[in-house]
Amino acid sequence: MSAPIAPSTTSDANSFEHTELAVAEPIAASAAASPIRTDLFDGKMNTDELKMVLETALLTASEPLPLGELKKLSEVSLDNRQLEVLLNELASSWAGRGVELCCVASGWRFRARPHMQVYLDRLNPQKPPRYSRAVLETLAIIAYHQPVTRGDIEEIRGVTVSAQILKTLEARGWIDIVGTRDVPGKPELFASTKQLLDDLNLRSLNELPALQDISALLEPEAAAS
Amino acid sequence: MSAPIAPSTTSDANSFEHTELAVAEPIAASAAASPIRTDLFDGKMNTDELKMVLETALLTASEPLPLGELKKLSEVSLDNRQLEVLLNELASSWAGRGVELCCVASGWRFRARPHMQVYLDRLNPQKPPRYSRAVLETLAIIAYHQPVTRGDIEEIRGVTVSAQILKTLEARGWIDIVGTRDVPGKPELFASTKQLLDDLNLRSLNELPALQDISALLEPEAAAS
Amino acid sequence: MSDSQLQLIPFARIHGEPMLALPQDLYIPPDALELVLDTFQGPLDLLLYLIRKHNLDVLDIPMAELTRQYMGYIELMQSNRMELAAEYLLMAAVLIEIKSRMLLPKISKIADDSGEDPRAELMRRLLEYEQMKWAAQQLNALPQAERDFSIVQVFIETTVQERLPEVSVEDLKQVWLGLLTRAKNSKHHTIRREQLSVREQMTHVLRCLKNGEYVLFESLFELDDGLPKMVVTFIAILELAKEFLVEIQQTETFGSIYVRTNRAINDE
Repeated sequence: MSAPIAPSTTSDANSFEHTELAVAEPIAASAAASPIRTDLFDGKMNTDELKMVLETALLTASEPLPLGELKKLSEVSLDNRQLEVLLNELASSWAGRGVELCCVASGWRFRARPHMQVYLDRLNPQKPPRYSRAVLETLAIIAYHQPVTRGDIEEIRGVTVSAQILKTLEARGWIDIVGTRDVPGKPELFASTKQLLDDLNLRSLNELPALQDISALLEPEAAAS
Repeated sequence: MSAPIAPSTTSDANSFEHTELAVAEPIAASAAASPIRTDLFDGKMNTDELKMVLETALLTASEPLPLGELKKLSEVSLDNRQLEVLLNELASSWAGRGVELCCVASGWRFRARPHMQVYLDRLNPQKPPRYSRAVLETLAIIAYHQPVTRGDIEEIRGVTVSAQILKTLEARGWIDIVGTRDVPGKPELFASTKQLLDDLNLRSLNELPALQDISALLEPEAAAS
Repeated sequence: MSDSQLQLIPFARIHGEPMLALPQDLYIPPDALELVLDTFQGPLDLLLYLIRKHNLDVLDIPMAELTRQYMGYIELMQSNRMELAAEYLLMAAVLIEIKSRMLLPKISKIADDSGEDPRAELMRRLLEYEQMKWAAQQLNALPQAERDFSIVQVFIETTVQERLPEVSVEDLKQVWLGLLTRAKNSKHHTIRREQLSVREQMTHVLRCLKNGEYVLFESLFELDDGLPKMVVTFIAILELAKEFLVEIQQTETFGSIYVRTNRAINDE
């Protein structure tokens, strides 16, 4: 009932697969016997077992999992640093495979490496639509100048911005309304979302391509403002 | 273009990880150099590379992939048997992990092993469904007042008891028919089962909160209401 | 083919021929004008195109030349009765205003705007727009989920472990309490306090009799159960008989006592 799982004693790296097998077996066996097994390891779930659970959770998750969520998988309480060590080890164990574990804005997730896409496209020939220049420029202005109103975007682009453009970006989950500016008309303020960063496999806005520096070209006053 | 898929020559199971790493490296390197790589292997994609592509496709697919689809991933034409050999090898390489590759009616797919569910549930603590008050009251009457007929239950609850409620509890294995009462219509007598006691973690019905205790609780409350 | 043509994406296709660059003399075949205009995101984009195409310095725009070229476009659009976006006309006014201000002698400058170049605002807008235009291209070049890479999501077979509603002892107690309260309030009937073990044993006895056969009275008792349990069993059998749930038979004095369910009798 409470047979503790002994920590793995084999240190030979080559025997990894075997170690894992030997450890995993009792889990499967006792799982069949009792549907309630949170107390199975009696707080003794070892590192390899925890990594297997983390891996499974990350492989099956539909969204990136933040550290706070991943911590729930461990029976012992882990701090962020300890958890990140494990996640980095897990990521390394996938080196050279078609899939990799990445850290993005909303958390950790597995993705296929981009160079695999050419094969995957053979199975799924239809691609998501490519966005028009108007949509992309609007997105860039929101991403780099956020929070901005529709008026701000129109000011920079020099043309009116159709509601359709903003709707397209909202529907994709890349922008959302974060408030209103306190001026007459109370225009809505748009900002980019974590989803945008996730979809670009980025952790933060800092990782967006750096802008060309125009302030140096302009007057010092303009640069300062 | 027609290089036959040679069966893996390494027979040492322990060297699996190493083989894979060594093979996978050039792919990643050349991928970075060129975005279009369908012709990269010039029809010489080897078994391990093909397995990596299969693995990636199966990990990212939202539906099971039939053999016909999976064949599209290979640069050399494979028959079903050859492909299944590769898929079985791939499945074996996932032995002892939280996710497994299996063949279902519509094709091959990865899935989380059922025993991982208990961990994954920690991430999505969905509230377990609850029975309606009608079901719970019926169960309570049967548990405390057995053996009872449907008429008895209706008399106590003051409303009719639908057949569905009794069926729900019978299907759950918590009540069953233990006889009939010798009155016109010969109504069936319901009683609780051992299964109910097991599921409530009780050894006998005596361990249900005693009626006396309840009436003690009840008096002040009833007086108050 | 000139060098510049190689770098440009075709603006439009006219009768199937790719149009890689706008003609030097600004002449645009009438049926292509609309397409050409579609490729510009607005007046700023058109101005940037003219500036870059003619290798003009954004920081020292020859206003006369730029205005002349820009107006050429506007006239073309109007002569083709195209619906001209208001922004293009507004920009024309801005350009003419800047040009006229630059023509004014410097001494006649009225308000002290610290000698600011009348083109400064236009320059700033052009550079800022160009920066965003470039950023948009960079963003679009980043690998994008679903377009350039796939997300892993392994199936979870949730149906394997269907979650059934759970009931706790506490639930049952609360519900029973509720029922008792209701019964007390309505006073239509009373729920008797009973030894639960008797009820439990009644069920047990009924189960023993389930197949309808006569069962020996003694066999309903288990000696191992101890005296209290045997007494409870005895009371349970009497209670069952009282409720006409079982029939107890003894065919001769001191003979064996048999018990069977009334259901068996009724089935006969």
